[in-house]
Amino acid sequence: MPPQGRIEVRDNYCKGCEICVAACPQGVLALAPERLNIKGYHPVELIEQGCTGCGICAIVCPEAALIVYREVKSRTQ
Amino acid sequence: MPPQGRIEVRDNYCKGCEICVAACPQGVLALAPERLNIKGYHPVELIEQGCTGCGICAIVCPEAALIVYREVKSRTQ
Amino acid sequence: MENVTMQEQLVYDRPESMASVQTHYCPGCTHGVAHRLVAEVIDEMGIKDNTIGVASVGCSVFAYNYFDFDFVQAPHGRAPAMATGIKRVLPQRFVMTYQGDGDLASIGMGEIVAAAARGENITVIFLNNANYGMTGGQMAPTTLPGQKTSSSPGGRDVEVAGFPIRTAEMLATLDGAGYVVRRSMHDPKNVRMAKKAIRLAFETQKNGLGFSLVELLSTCPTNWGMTPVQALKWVEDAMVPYYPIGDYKVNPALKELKF
Amino acid sequence: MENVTMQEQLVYDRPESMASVQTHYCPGCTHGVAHRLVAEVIDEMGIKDNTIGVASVGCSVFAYNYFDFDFVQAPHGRAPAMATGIKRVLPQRFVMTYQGDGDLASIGMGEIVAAAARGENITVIFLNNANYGMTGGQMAPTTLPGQKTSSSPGGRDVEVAGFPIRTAEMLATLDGAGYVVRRSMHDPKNVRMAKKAIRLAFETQKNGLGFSLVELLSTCPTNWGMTPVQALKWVEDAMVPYYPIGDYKVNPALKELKF
Amino acid sequence: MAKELMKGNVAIAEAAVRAGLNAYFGYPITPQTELLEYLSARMPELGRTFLQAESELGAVNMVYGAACTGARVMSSSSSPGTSLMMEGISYIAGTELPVVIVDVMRGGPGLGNIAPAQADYNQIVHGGGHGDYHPIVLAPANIQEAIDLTYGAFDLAEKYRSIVVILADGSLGQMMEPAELPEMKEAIMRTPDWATYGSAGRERRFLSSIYLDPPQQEKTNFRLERRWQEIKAKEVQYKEYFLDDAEYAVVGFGTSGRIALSAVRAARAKGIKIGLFRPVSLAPYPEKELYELSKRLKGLLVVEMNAGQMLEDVLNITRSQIPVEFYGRMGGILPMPEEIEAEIDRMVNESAASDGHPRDRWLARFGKMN
Amino acid sequence: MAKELMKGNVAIAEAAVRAGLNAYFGYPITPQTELLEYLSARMPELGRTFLQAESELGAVNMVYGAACTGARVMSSSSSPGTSLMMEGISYIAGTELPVVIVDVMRGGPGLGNIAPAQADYNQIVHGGGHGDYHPIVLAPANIQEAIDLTYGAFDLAEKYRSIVVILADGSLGQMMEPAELPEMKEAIMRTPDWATYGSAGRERRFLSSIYLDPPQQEKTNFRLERRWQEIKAKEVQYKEYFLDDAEYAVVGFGTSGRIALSAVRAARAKGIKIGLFRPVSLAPYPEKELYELSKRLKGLLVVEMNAGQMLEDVLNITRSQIPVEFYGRMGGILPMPEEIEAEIDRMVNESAASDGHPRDRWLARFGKMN
Amino acid sequence: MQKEIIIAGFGGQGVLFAGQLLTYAAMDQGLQVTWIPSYGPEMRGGTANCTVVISDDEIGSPMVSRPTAVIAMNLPSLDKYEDKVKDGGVLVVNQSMVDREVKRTDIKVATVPANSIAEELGDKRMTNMVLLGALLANLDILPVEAVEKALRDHLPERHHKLLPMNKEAMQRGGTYVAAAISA
Amino acid sequence: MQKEIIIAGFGGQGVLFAGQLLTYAAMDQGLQVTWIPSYGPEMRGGTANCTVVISDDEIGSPMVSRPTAVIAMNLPSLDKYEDKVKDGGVLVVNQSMVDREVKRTDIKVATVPANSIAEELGDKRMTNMVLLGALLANLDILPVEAVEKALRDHLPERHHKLLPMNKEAMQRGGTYVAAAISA
Ligand SMILES: Cc1ncc(C[n+]2csc(CCOP(=O)(O)OP(=O)(O)O)c2C)c(N)n1
Ligand SMILES: Cc1ncc(C[n+]2csc(CCOP(=O)(O)OP(=O)(O)O)c2C)c(N)n1
Ligand code: SF4
Ligand code: SF4
Ligand code: SF4
Ligand code: SF4
Repeated sequence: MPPQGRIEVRDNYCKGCEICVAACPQGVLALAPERLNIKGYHPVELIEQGCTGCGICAIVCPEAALIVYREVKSRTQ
Repeated sequence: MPPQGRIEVRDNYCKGCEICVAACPQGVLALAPERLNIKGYHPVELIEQGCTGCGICAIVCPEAALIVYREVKSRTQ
Repeated sequence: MENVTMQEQLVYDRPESMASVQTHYCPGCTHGVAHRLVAEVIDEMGIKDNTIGVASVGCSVFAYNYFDFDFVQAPHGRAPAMATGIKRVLPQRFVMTYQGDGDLASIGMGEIVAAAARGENITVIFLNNANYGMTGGQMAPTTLPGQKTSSSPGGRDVEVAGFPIRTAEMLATLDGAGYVVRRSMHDPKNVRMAKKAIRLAFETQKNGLGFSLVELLSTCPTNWGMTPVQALKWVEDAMVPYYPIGDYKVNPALKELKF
Repeated sequence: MENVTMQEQLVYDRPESMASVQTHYCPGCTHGVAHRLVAEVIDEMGIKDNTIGVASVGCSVFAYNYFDFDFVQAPHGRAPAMATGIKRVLPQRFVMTYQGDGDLASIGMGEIVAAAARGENITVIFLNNANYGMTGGQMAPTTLPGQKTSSSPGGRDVEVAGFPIRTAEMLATLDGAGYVVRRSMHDPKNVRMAKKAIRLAFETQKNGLGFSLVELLSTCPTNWGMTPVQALKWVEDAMVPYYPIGDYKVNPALKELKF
Repeated sequence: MAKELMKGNVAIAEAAVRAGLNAYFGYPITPQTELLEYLSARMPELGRTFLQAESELGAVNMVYGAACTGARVMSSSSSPGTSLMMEGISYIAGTELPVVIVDVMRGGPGLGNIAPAQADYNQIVHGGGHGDYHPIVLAPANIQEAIDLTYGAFDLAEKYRSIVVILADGSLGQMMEPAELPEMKEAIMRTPDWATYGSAGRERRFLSSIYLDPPQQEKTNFRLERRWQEIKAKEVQYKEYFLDDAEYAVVGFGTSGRIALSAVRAARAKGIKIGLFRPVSLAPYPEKELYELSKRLKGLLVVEMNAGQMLEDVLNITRSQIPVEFYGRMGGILPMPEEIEAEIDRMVNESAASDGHPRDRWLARFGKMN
Repeated sequence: MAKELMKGNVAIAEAAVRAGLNAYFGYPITPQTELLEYLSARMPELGRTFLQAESELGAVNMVYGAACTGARVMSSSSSPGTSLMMEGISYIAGTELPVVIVDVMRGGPGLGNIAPAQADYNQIVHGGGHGDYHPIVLAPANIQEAIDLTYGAFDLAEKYRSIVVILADGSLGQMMEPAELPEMKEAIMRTPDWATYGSAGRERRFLSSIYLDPPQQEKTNFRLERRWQEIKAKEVQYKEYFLDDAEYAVVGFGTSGRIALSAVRAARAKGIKIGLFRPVSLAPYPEKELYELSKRLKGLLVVEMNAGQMLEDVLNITRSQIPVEFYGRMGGILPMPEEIEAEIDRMVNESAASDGHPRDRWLARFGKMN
Repeated sequence: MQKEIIIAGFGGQGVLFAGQLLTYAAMDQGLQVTWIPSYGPEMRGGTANCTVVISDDEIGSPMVSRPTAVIAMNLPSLDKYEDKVKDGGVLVVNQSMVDREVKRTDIKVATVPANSIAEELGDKRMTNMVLLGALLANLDILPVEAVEKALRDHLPERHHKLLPMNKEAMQRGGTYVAAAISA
Repeated sequence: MQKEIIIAGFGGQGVLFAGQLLTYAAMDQGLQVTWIPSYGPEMRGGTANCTVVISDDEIGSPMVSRPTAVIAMNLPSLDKYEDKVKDGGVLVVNQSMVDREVKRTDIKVATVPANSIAEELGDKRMTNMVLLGALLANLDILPVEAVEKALRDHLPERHHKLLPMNKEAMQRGGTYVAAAISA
C-alpha cells in the first residue's frame, strides 16, 4: 500500500500557476474552479484520494504555498 | 662569409633604452657615450664592424628608431 | 509491548526564512522557487540572523520583502560591489546577492567579474531567464539566438546582437572562483539539484573558499507568452541545450565537506 | 653574361603608419613595440586610410599622436563601446582599440565582455603590463600574486586583493570571439609572433569573423623599478608562466586564409 | 499630413527617425523603454543601426564613438540611467560633438520609482558631469512639441557641435496625443571637417577631450563659453499664454507647465489676471524674456515636479524684485490643476510673499504633513 | 601636538583614519591617487579595510554597501571618476546613508587634464545625480582645514544620515603644509537602528531607495528636504578676512579663496577697503551671512577656478542689489594674486558694473584672447 | 468644452483599449484629446487605469483629480474614484464585479452588469465595450457612431469580424441610462 | 614678511627635495610655509618645479607669478622664470646646464657651476644642495644652519652618512654671493 499523505494549501499564497498540478505524480491536484483568493486567483486543491505525501508539489511550487504531510508508522512502547 | 649590414639610427627617436644593445646577436651596438639627442638621451650607435643586417635590433626597438640595410647579391645581365 | 500507530509527519512547510508575505511575481515564475530554495538552505544552515542579502534591479528588486533577514537593495548591476562592501566590514556574516541576467551579465558584468576574480567570499544567486523581465521582456545577454523579445522583435539576430553569454563557464575561468555551477528549476529533480548547489555555494562562503555562484535557469512566463508549465518545458527544451547544467568550478576542498 | 654586384637592400624602416613624432613613453617601454607592430601590419595590409583607432586612458592615451590615421580617444575603459559606435555606422572601416590592462580588465571589463559576446567586428590590442602605468604603478587586475605596486605596497595579497585575471582565456569562452590570443614582446621571436597575431586579428576583422583581441605582455620599467632589459627578463620569467602565450580562440576560417 | 495618435516615447523615436537618425544606442529603462523598443523594429526595417547596449555607460559611449564619424546619433534613458551617462556626456561636450540624448525623467533619488518627475533639471541643465560645459536642453510639454523639438534637435546639435537633451518626464513618454509627423529624411552621415571616418584623401584627424597643457584646456573652455554665449543669444524658446494683460504669472516647464495651463484657465475664469510662461529651452533659459515679464507683474508662481530646482534660476533671473511663490510635487506625483489653482488664489489673495525663501514657505505649508 | 608637513591627499587620508575610518574603497586617479596609495599601506597596518575597487562605480557601491552596516566609510576620486559615481551617490542619498566622499577636482570637461580646477561645483553642490537630494559639501582651503573638515565629516554624515563631500582641488591635494593631526580613534562600527548588519536579536531590516508608490516617495523627498532645512540652519561654515570695515569683498572658496587672500592683502596695502568672504560649507551655503554682508558693500568680486558656477549662487543670494564682478581661470590654471588684484582695482576704480551679467563682462575681457 | 474620463479596473479587463478607442473617436471628430495610462510593466499586478481628456481647446493637464466621468470596472476602482467624480458628473459601475451600492447622489450613476451582458453576448472580452456604451449614453461627448467608426479604423483587420459584437455590446450598455440627478 | 621661491629643473635633479628641505627648515623655525609641485606621473618627461612660500602670516596663494627668488637648474627653467623674478629678487642659475648669460640687471644673480662643484665633491646628486646654498647666501630668509638641521631631522637615517657632504655642498654654493643690484 502506498503511503498516505495530504496537503494543505495556503490559499492566499497560491497563484494558480498549475505547476504543481502538472508535477503531481498522482494527478490529484487541480485548481478550485469556483473559489478565488484575495488576489483573484483560483487556488489549487486536492481533488481526489491518492496523495502519497511525496512532496513533489511543494518542491516545484514558486510560492511556498503548500504544506505536505505523510502518515508514518510510529512505535511506542 | 656572413652577410654585410649596417644600421642608421634616427637619433631623436632613440631613448637609449639599450634593448637593441642587449638583443644584437653580434654585440656591435652601444650607446654613444658623449652624444645627447634633443631629449637628453644618449642614442645608440654601431660601435664595431660585424653588423649582418639581421634586423633584430629593429624588431625589438620600441621607438622605431632604427633603419637596417643588408648587402645582397644583385645580378644584372 | 510495541504499539504501532500511524502518525502524521510534516513533509514540507514554508521555510522560516521566507517572510509571510505574498510575492509580486507573476504566477508560475520560478523566481519564487529560487527564493524558496535559498530560504530552505538558510534555515537548514541556521544562518538567518547572520545573513545579509543584496537585492538587485529586476523583477527581484523586492526580494528584500520576501526574506526574513537583513537586506539591502543595489543599483542595477552593482550588487556584487555592495556585497563586497558589506562582506569586507563584516567578514563573519553571510552575504548573498540575488541577481537577474540583465543585471548580472549585462550592466553588471564588470562588477561580477571583479568580485569573482577577487575571490570575494560572497554567494551569488544568478537567475537566468533569457530576458529582461521587469522592464517588459527585452533582449538580455542570455537571450537565445532567434528568440523574439520586445527589443529583438525579429528574433535575436546573432549577426547584429551577438551571442548569448554562458556566464558560469566564463566566470569559472577565474582563479578567485570557488564554486561556479549551473542548475535549472524546470522539474522536481532539477529543483532538488539546484537546492544542493545553493547549499554548496553557502558552504563555500562559510569555509572561506572564495566566490560562489549558482546560475539558475528560470522562467518568465509573462514575457515569453507561455503558461507556466509551457515555460518550464521551454527551459528544458531550448535553454538547457544552450546552457548545459553542470559544475564549472568546484574548489576541491568542497568535496571533502561534511554537512 | 651575368654581372654579380653587391647591392644594399632596405631590411627595416619605420612604418608609414607611424606619425613622425617622438612618443612620450618611458625609455624601453614596450608600448612602443606594440605601436610599431600595429603600424607595420596596417602598412602591409594597406588599410591606413581606412582605419580608425580608439585610444584609451592610460599611458597610451596619446596613441592618437603616434599613428598616422584617424583616431578618437575614449573614457577610461569605454574604448570597446566607442569602437562599437564607430564600427556600426562605418562597417567597412577597420576599427581598433588600444587598451591597457587597467583600462580593459578593470574599469572596462563590462564593455570588453559585451563587445566580445556581440562578436563586434573590431580588433583590440590589449597591453598587459601588470600594473597601472600612467597613474604611477598601482595594482592592476593583472598584477601578479606578491607583486609590489604603489597600491599593494606589501605585495599583492591574493586573500585580500584576489587573483590576477587571465583575460584572453576568459574572453575566449564567448561565442562572439573570433580570434583571441596572448603574445609577448620580450624577445625577437616573441615580437615576431606578436606581429603575426596582430595581422591575424586584423584579418579576422577584414573577413567579418567577429571580435579579435591580442593580449600583449608588456613592460613598465619605470614603475617596476627595473631597467628596460631587466623588465623584458621579468616578463619572460614572471609573467609568461602566469600568462601563457597561446591561441585561446581561433575561428577555423582563419586557418584557411591566405595573405 | 494627417495627425496620428502616438505615445510620447514612440513619437520622439519616429521624429528622430524622420530627422535622419543614422544610429541609436540605448538600454531599457522605464518609462522610456518604448522608445528603444520602437526603434528596435523601426531602424533595422530602414537599414539603419539599432543596438541595445550593455548598459547606459555602453550606450553613451557608443553614441560618442558614432558621433565622431559624422553620423546622426541618439541615445535615450531615464533618470538613474542618465546619471550613468554623466562621464560620457562630459567627454562628448569636451570633444565638441553633436549628440542628441533623451531623458524621460522618473521619481528619485536612487531607484525611486517609474512615475513622472522633473528632478533631473539640475543634473541636465547645470552640469551633472564634471567640468564646465553646457548642453542645450529642450523640454517639450506635449507630443507635437516633443516631435518638433526632437526633429530640430539634430540640426541644432550639429550647428553648434553640442549635446542637445530632450528633457521629458514619464507622463509625456507614456501619454498619447494626436500629432503630425514631419517629413522623412534619409539616414544622415555627414563629413564635417572635424569628423574621423577614415583619412582617405586628407590628413589624418583625431578627436579627444584631453588638453594636458592647462592653457590649451582653458582655450577650449573659453571656446565652449563663447559658443554658449552665441547659443544663448540665438536659441531661446518659450511659450506664453494669457500674458498680455497679466498681473501674475505661473512659470512651469514640460508637463508641469501644461498642467499649470489648466489652472491658469480656471483662474482666468474667476477673473484673475494671470498667465503662463513656459520655457521650452531650459538651456539656454529665456532669461531676458522672463526678466522683462517679471518687471510688469505683481507675483510669480513657479510650479515644478521637484523640490524647486528651476525655482532657483527663476529667483536669480527675477532678482527678487517681485514676490515669487513655489509649488512642487515630488516623487512621481503630478500636480493637479486644482492644487495649482489653490496656490494661485493664495498668491493673489494673501499679502505679498513674506520674508524668506519661497521653498521654505512651500515646505512650511506642505512639508509638515508628509 | 607638533605640526607635521603633509601633502593634502595624505593629510585627508590620515585625518579620515584618525576619525575612525573603518573601510576605504577607491580607484586611482590623478591628482587624488596619493590618498588611495597612502591608505593602501595605512589601513591594513591598522587591521582596517582597504580595497582598490575595479572602478569608481565599484568603489561608490562598495561604500554604499559598507555604509549600510553602520561602518565609517569613505571613497575618493577626481572629476571624471566622480562623474561615474553619480548614480551611486543618488542611491546613497535616497537610502539616507552616511558616507564621506572626497573629490579632488581637475581640469575638464572630459578627460581634460590633471591640473587643479573647481569646475565640479555644480555637479557636487547642485546635484549631478538624478532626483532631489543634497549632500553636505565642504571646501577646505589649506591642509589644516582639510584635516579638520575631514575629521568632522563623519560625525556630520552620521548625524544627518547624509553624504558629506570634501571638495578640494588638485593643488590642495598635491601641496604640502605643516598641520596638526587630531586624536586617533579606533575603527568605528556603529549599530544605529536603521543599519543592516545581520538581524540577530531584532526584527530584520532592509535598506533601499525604492518607493514604488509615489506618495511614499514624496514623503521621503519631503523628509530629505526638511532635513536639509535643518542642516542649512545649523551647519553653515565660512571664513571672513578684513571684512569689518570693508567696502568691497572678494568671494572665493577653497584654493581660489586662499589665493584671493593674497590679492586682498595687496589691495589693503594700497589702501583699498576690501575683505574676503570664504564659504567653507558650499552646501549649506552661508546664504544669510553673504546676503547681510552684501548689504553693506559697494561691490563683490567672485573668483573661481571655473566659468562662474558659484557665481550664480552669489548673484542669487545677493539679489542683484550690489554690483558683482567675476574672475575665473579654467582648465587647470590657478588665478594668480596679481590677476585678482588687477580685478579688484578695476572693480574699485571703474564705475559700477554696467548692465548685463558679470560672466558676460568677464568673457568680453578675457574670452576673446583665447 | 472639456471632459475628462477615467477608466479603471484590473489589468486585462481592457481598460487601456477602451480609453484609446474613446481617444481615437474624439480625435477623428476633430477634437483635442489626450490619453494617459497608469503605466509600466514594473508595476506588476494590481489595478490599471487610464485618463482620457477631450476638449475643443489646447489641453492642459492630461490627468485630473476630479474627472467628469469614471468607468469603474471593479470594486477597488469604485472605492478609489467614487468620491472623485465631479459634481454632476457620470459614474459607470460594472455591477458584475462590485458588490456594493454607490453612495454619491450628486452624480449620474449607471450600474451595468457588464460581465453578464458580455457573457450573454458570448465573449467576456466585451465587458469594456458594454461599459463604454453606457458611458456614451450618459455623457454628452461623442455619438456612439464615432466610436464604432474608430473601432473600424483602428482595430486590426484580423479582428474585424468582432465589429458587430462590439457594436452590440455598446448598444446593450447604452440602454443603462441614468436618471437625471435629483439634487 | 613673505618670500616665494621657485626651484625648477629636469625631473631627477632633486628639485622637489630641495624645495621640501627649505619647507622643513622654515617650518621648524616657526614660520608659515607651503610647498607645491608641478605634479603628476601623468606628466611624464619634461621639467619639474616646485614653489615654496615662506611667511610669518597665513599664506594666501601657494603659487605666485612673480617669485622672490628662483633657482634655475637648467636652460628651459631659466628661459621660463628669468622674467618672472620680482624686481630686486634673487636668481640662482646652474651655470653647468645653462650656456647663456642672464639678461636681467634689476635682480641679484648668482651663477653657480653647480654640477661641476657637485662632481668635485664626488656626488652628482649634490647639485641641488650647492644651488640651495647659493640661494640661502643671497636671500635673507633662513640661516644655513636651519637647513642643515632640517636635513638631519628629515633625511632618512640610512642617508645620514651623506650629511657632511650636503653641508659642504651648501657651503660651496654659499660662496657665490651676488653683488648688490646696481639700479
Ligand atoms: C541604471 C538602470 N538602467 C536600467 C534600469 C531599468 N531596469 C530595471 S530592471 C531591468 C532589467 C532586469 O532584467 P533582469 O536582470 O534580467 O531581471 P528579471 O527582471 O528578468 O528578473 C532594467 C533594465 C534601471 N533601473 N537602472
Ligand atoms: C574614470 C577614470 N578613472 C581613473 C582615471 C585615472 N587613470 C588614468 S590612466 C589609469 C590607469 C591606466 O592603466 P592601464 O590601463 O593599465 O594602462 P597603462 O598606463 O599601464 O598603459 C587610471 C586609473 C581616469 N582617467 N578616469
Ligand atoms: S505550484 Fe504553488 S502557486 Fe502554483 S498552483 Fe500549485 S500551489 Fe499554487
Ligand atoms: S631599442 Fe631603440 S630606443 Fe632603445 S636604444 Fe635601441 S634604438 Fe634606442
Ligand atoms: S516578468 Fe517574468 S521574471 Fe518577472 S515576475 Fe513575471 S514571470 Fe517572473
Ligand atoms: S609608465 Fe610604464 S607603461 Fe607607462 S610609458 Fe612608462 S614604462 Fe611605459
